[in-house]
Amino acid sequence: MLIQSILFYLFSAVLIGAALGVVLARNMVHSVMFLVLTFFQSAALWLMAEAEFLAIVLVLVYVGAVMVLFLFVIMMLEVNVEAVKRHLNRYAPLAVFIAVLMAVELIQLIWVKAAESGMSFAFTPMPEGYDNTKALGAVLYTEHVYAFEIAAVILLLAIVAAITLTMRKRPGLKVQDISKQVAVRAKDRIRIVKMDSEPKA
Amino acid sequence: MEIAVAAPEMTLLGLICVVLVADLFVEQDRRVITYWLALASLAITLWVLFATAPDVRIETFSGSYVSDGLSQVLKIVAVGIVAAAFVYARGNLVANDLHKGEFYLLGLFGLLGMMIMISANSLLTMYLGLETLALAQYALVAIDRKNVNSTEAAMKFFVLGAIASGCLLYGISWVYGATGAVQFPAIAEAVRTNPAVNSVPLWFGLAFLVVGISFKFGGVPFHMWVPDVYQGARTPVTLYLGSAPKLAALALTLRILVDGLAGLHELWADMLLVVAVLSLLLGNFVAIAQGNIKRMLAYSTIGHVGFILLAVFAGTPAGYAAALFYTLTYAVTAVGAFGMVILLSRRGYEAENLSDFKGLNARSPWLALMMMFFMFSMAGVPPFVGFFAKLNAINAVLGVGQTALAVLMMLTSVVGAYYYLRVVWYMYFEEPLDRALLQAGMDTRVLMSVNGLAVLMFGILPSWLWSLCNQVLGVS
Amino acid sequence: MLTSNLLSILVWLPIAGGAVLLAIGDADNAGSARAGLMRLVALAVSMLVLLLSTGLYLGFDHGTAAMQFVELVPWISALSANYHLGVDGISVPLILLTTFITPLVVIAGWNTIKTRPAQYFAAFLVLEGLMIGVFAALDGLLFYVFWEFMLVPMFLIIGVWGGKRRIYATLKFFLYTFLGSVLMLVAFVYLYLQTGSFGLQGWMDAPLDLQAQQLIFIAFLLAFAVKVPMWPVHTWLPDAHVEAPTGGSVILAAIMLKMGGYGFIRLSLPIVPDGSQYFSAMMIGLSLVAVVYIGFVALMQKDMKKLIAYSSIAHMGFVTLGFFLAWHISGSSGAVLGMQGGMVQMVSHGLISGAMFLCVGVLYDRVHSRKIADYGGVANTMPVFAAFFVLFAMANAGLPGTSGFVGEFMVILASFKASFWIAFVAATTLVLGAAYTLWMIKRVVYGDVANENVAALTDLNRREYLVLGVLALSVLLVGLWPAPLVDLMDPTIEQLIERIGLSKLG
Amino acid sequence: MIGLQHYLTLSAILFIISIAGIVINRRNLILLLMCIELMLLAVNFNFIAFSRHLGDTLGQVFVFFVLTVAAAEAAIGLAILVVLFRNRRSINVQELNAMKG
Amino acid sequence: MYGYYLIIVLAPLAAAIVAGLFGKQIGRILSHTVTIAGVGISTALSFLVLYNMAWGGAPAENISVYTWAVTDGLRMEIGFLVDRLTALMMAVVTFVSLMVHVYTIGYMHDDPGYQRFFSSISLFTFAMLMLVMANNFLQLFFGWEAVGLVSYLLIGFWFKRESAIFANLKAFLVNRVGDFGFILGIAGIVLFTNSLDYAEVFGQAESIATQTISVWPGSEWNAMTVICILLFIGAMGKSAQAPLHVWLPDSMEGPTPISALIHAATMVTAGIFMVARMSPLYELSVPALGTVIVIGAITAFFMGLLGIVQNDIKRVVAYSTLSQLGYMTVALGASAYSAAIFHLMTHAFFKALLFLAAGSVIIAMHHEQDIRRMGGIRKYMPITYWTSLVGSLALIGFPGSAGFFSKDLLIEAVKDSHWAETDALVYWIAYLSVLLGVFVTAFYSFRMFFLVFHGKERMDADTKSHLHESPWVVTLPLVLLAIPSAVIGWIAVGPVLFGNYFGEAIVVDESRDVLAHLGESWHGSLGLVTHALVTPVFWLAFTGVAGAWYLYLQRPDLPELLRKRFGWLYTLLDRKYYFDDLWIRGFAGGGRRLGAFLSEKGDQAFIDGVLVNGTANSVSRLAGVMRQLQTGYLYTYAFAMIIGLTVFLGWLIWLK
Repeated sequence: MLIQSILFYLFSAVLIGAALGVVLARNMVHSVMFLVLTFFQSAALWLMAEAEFLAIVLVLVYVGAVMVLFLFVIMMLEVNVEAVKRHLNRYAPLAVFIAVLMAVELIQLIWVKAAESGMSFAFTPMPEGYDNTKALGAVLYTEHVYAFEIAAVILLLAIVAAITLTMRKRPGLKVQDISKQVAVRAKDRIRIVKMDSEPKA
Repeated sequence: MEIAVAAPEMTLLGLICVVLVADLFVEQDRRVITYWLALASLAITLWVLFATAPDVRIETFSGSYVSDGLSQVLKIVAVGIVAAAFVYARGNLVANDLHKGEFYLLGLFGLLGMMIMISANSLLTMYLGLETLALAQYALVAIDRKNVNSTEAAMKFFVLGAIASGCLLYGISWVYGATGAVQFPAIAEAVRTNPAVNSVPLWFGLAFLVVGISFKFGGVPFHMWVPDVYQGARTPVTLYLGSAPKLAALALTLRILVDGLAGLHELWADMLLVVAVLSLLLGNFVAIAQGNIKRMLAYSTIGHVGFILLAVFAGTPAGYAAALFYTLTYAVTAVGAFGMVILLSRRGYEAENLSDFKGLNARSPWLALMMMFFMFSMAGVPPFVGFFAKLNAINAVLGVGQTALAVLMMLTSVVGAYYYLRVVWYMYFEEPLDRALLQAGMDTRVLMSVNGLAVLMFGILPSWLWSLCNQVLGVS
Repeated sequence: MLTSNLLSILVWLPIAGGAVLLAIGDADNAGSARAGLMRLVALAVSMLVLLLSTGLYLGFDHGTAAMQFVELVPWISALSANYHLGVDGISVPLILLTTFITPLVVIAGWNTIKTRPAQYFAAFLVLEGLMIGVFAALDGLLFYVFWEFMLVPMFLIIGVWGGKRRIYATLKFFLYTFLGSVLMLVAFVYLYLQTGSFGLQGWMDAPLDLQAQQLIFIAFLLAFAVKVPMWPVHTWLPDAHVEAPTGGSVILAAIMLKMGGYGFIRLSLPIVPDGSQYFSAMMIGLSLVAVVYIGFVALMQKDMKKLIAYSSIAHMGFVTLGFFLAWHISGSSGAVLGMQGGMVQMVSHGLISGAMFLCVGVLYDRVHSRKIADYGGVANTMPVFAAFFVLFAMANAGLPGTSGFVGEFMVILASFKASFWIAFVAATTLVLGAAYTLWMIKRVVYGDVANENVAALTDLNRREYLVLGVLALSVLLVGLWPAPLVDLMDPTIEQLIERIGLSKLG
Repeated sequence: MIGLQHYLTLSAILFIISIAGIVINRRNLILLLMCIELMLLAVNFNFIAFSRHLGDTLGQVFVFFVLTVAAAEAAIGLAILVVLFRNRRSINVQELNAMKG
Repeated sequence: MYGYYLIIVLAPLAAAIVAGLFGKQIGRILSHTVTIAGVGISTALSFLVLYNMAWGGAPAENISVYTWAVTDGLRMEIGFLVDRLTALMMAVVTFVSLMVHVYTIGYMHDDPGYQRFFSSISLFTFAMLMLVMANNFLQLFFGWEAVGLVSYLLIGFWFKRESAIFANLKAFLVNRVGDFGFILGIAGIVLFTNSLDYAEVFGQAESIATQTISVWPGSEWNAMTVICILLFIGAMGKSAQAPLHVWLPDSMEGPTPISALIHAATMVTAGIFMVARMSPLYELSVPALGTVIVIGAITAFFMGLLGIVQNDIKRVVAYSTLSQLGYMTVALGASAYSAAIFHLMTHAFFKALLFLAAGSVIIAMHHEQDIRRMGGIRKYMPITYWTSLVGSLALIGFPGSAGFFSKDLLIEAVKDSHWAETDALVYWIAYLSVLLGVFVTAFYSFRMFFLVFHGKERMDADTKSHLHESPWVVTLPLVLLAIPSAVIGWIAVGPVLFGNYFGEAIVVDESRDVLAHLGESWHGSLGLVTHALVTPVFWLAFTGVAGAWYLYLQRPDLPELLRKRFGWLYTLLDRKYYFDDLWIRGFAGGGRRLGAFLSEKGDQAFIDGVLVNGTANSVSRLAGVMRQLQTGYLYTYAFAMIIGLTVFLGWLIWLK
């Protein structure tokens, strides 16, 4: 138990630090790296919460795909990756104040109000032989098949949308259109104009 | 499990795939085929909707899908409005070299998302439907890739939309945590049976949900995206954004707040009140200062949202029916008004400024008359349908004894009347800036006439629609 | 068939005629044959309506206060709102006034409207139907629909065919009146929630506590006071009148202002009698302010239409004065007299102000100026016109023998019954009314020919002669023999007085 | 004993950091997208915690779908970003104000 | 007789309509023929009615013609009350009107508005007949205003003249001030009797007198006093009593025939007639009678004084009219209604005569009206001269003339009328005023007479060469009017004043019946004439004539000296006691300034500027401020959402 606590706090500390790093890092690549770190810490914490499947998915999907995509875009856009001096706007102090206020509200909710409302906070112990992946799999295609199908639609939509937005034919690109070349006929290329041999007087 | 109940969605999805594939093989100069295919898909979906209309409320897919009168009405109108939007949009898209199959595809995807939302019976399906709609919208806004304003608008829309859905999700997580359920009936059951559930954690969840709902509707202070997106998007897209999604937003509101959290009425009513009053004031006031008609209509939308939210605020079946009536008729009116903005545009020229309406009466008296109908309807002048929408909303608000609120609603609508009148003024009292003929096809003209006359006819004889709204929301 | 649906025909026939004009006539050119046809259609429709409305008068039973020609068809069942029309003694004269004035306006606009004549005439026909609708509606919602929609054609009439500052004027007109009436809608809905229906009769019978009555009265007051208009919500009127085309001014002054008075007598008084009583002293005060204050303001106007507009406000002050005297008369009689006076004043003012605006229109068509200073000595070049103008001016000043006298006389008699000082202030109109009207006449009609514009004037053409002649005859007829008019209204007004005498509080 | 409250607190802190990141950042659009990812991560924490607390899988199913949607969202967001960059040659938040008022 | 009455009233109306609407078509001759025929018929029938009443002993008739309107138990009717008072008035009105009609043929011969003029005077006759024949207050008011209307139209007949259209507006407005009181008086009557009918009202007069009106809180006035004074304000306007007299001299801008008809003989006496008609009411209020007599006395004396400094021939006559109207009013105040009416009648004849004669002179002088440029016309215009002399003598009350009988007895009556012990002083002042007025009247009358007809011929040569007597259509009416001016007194004084001619028509309280008192010592007309030589009246008149003769014929240089010597007095008189300034600069100017203030500051600046446009401007300004919130920056937008969220959360956690 103690070890769990120690690990939790450790991972949490790194997690929060990394999250702050995402926000505060001046170099964008650093930010992405901090985000990757965040995801790793999260995965670890999820493992501790016995959500093994999701923890793995998080690492695979996010670190493996999404964050790579981010890096890819950053590189592709050739954005100036050098550190920028000040990147905070003038609302920053007020924003921090509001954020702190909200933090106070949430903390008060979690530690005071929720307790007052009689909520229990213990994790339900999992039954013996509980397999997180199996449990999920059991409901995903039965109870939640509708949602699953919608998720599929969303992915399809994302593909269509992404292609719509980004696929382009470069104007300078020189390509041959074979069928056009084949289909060409003589009268498309030359025009025979009848003329008088000399202008009429 | 009765899968057949979801036939409309499934049909539409199948047809989307057909259109998607067909579009690949359509050459650019034959793109009109995609247009007709899209319209045909809508027609078939509509037919399926009518054919499978259930008599009673049916839940299926393990309770994540619901079909009832409300869903039928909203879906039918949504399909019709999307169809109208396509018809209005085509000419403009062709003229601006934007006539891509993706426009229709994304539009259909969005419609699917709306239908999913409308029939959602759990927070999960609601969220997924909302994302379907939202993602389609983001892409639509950015569809004119070379347009600086469009892409800027899409970016703003995306970021804010993501924040909003983040908030919604955060709220959902709290609701889930507090009640242990995500399906609306189950949530309602939990609130009803276990008093301990009705406490601060659930309330917090509710607050986040209200933020999400308000964002979707465009209620102040979660409205900031509305003007920029309406203005930045191409007019056909604005037309799409400004009409049908409001129906989905209403479904979102009614399903979550009424089906799920009716027990917390007092709380969400107060929050909606704040949002609605701010919307009424800000929307109507700031609209006055606008010179861009799309932006003006955006702010006017915010004002109308105030009315809708106040009808919901009343918390009575009559109030919900009023909100439904308002939303339906507003969508019909808005689609006409934006359609008219499209009609004024030409190749290479986007009619965006109010002054583009100058002298419309001299150029096309009939279309000017139709636009006048839309404007007076939005201003709430009888006998146009917008008046009855406002009447019902006030009726609902007064029905719960909120006289001062009703007075405020009416006063802000007077302020609102000013900018609608300004359009009429430009159309009728000013000389045209150019006398070029309007490049509108017969299909758009006919549709515009039907649209305008519908706004008039539903105003003169609102009984049928009003009774229908009452019926589907169970007002005796 | 005809009699049972007469009111519907009167309401919808002109609207249908207007729609037809809108649909078939987009001829922009006033000189075209098509435009000529449009005019004929408009005239035919308005004359037909006039003809049919005589059936309303002939078929009306003068002896009873009951609603007649009643039509009742369910309209919006979910709101218990009905298409409920009917007339009694106070609506019939106003409907007749409407059907009488509209053909005159059509004739008056015959050649003077150059741009989009079809739309112009269509607007007036639609307006006519709506105004009749207001006077005939017995259902609150129906009343409101007619009431509010009326603004639309008038908004366009002023805005499209008006003068230089027409846009300012028409927006002011629309927003002012819109602001006034939206609160009335709130009151209507409140009454609906109290009684479960929109029927006016039900509202009259509904018990209401004093606070509710006061609030409803205020809501009604805003709507009607703006329309009348009463001081201090009158400032839209001069602007609207000045900028409106002649026909618009005529309809506005002759009929639309009557909506306010009609609203008071049809809604405020019977529905919230105790509220009306509570505010009656204030109403009398405001009416007297209208008479005196506006009288002085009218004196100094430099624009003829503005002057007549102000004089309208002052005259309408008598209407509201007559209506609200009832609670301040202790004796057995007088209340009916005051209310009769107010009603007669409405009808009479409809004729006179319409005629006055037409007169100014005649001048405006020739010189294109409404400024008093641009005229002088018109009588030299337009003797016939001058005779008409002086006649109407005298009627405006309340000369006995003209209709303008009847209402003022009755109201002054009744107000003396209430208090010497009310009568005293009201009677100042004898001096003020004559002063501002005749001073204008002096500067415009009399004197030597002031400039070459005046020298070039031609006298009335036959069309103008006809219009002014018909109005002159009616002004004299009502002035010399008001009995038919008074008898028509008497049972209704007596019943109304009886009704408002019964408190709803007990 | 590590329980629900700890996870919720952690989630709340993440949520707030992400929100603050969005509000205070004025330079970089990509950072905004990353903050959104962070925000969804916070939400997922909540779901997992509640799922554990309630002992059912619903919350985890939710997380599954959120992850899916988030990926799609990220794709579209980045696509828009790319399009925007092509138009303006900049991803500066502060320059994104062509429309206002 | 009902049919006769209708014809009497309607014949002039019909003629007026024909001449007015179709004057252009039917031409001049037919126009005047029609109108003269109309008025002629009226005249003949009026005399028939008078004959029937006075000699035939026909009873008074009270007939309703039609019901104007009935509501709230109040019958408003049009009807005729024809009794001896009415009959007398009808005869006078129609006769003078007929004379004026005939005269007009000559006077207006060259005027382009010929038909219009005939139409107007016929219309006037109709209106005046309606007034005198009324059997109720409504019709009285109708006639009252209708004559005012025609007066307005005719004063402004030459509407190109700025002075004429100024005068007619002034006349109408000043009259309206009077009507203001009049209509309130009528309203007062309706308040107490709920009737407008004379008979009913008189029947309830006693009960009115017992009630009070609260004029302002705490002061209860006798209802009858209030009503009578209000009615009398109307009479003051119409009959040009100070201070509402200012319109009458200006009304001389109208053509002379109407000055004779309207502003001398008939319309201006309507007020006198009205008070006489209302004698049953006035008799019940001593304070009202006191007011009447004071106003009358002021008018009689002070307006006469003004005649002395006038140089316009018509204005002199006009001031004399004012003064004479004052006499009549004084008689009314002394309850000598019969005397007032009798003087009204004789005055109608001789004043119409004087005006028409003046008109005759004006024609001859080519519309020159300044008496300083006349003189010695006697030899050119004998008929005019002699008829003028008759008129002037009648005016000053030369024994035996019509004016003598009426005026002498009037003065006697006033002298005897100090019945109300408390207010005796008032009556003595009144008596003194009318007595001194006799001197003044004689002086200015003959000043004018001498300046016009005698003395040096001061006109220019051109005018002189054209001087000749007027045509017969002008002189015939002069002669016909001169006859009654000379003789009517002999015949009528006995029956009218002492023979209870009016019978029921005029009611006088016995305690104040001065005429009955005078009647006790009445010994016939001849007796009165012979007695005249020993009364101060005669000697005062004689002194006046002699003074005029001395100053204007013997020593024409003296008036100028006197004017310089008494400059302040001359200025006072020349400025007409500054009454015109009070009305024009004070009330009219004040009204205009007030109107301008209310219009600019009240309506435009405050209501429109601050309230209406102010609201509109604040709305748009607010809109401008609120749109600043939409900065265009993403972080602002997000921030707004977050703030909204935080507020909700805070509300839930701390306030719920």
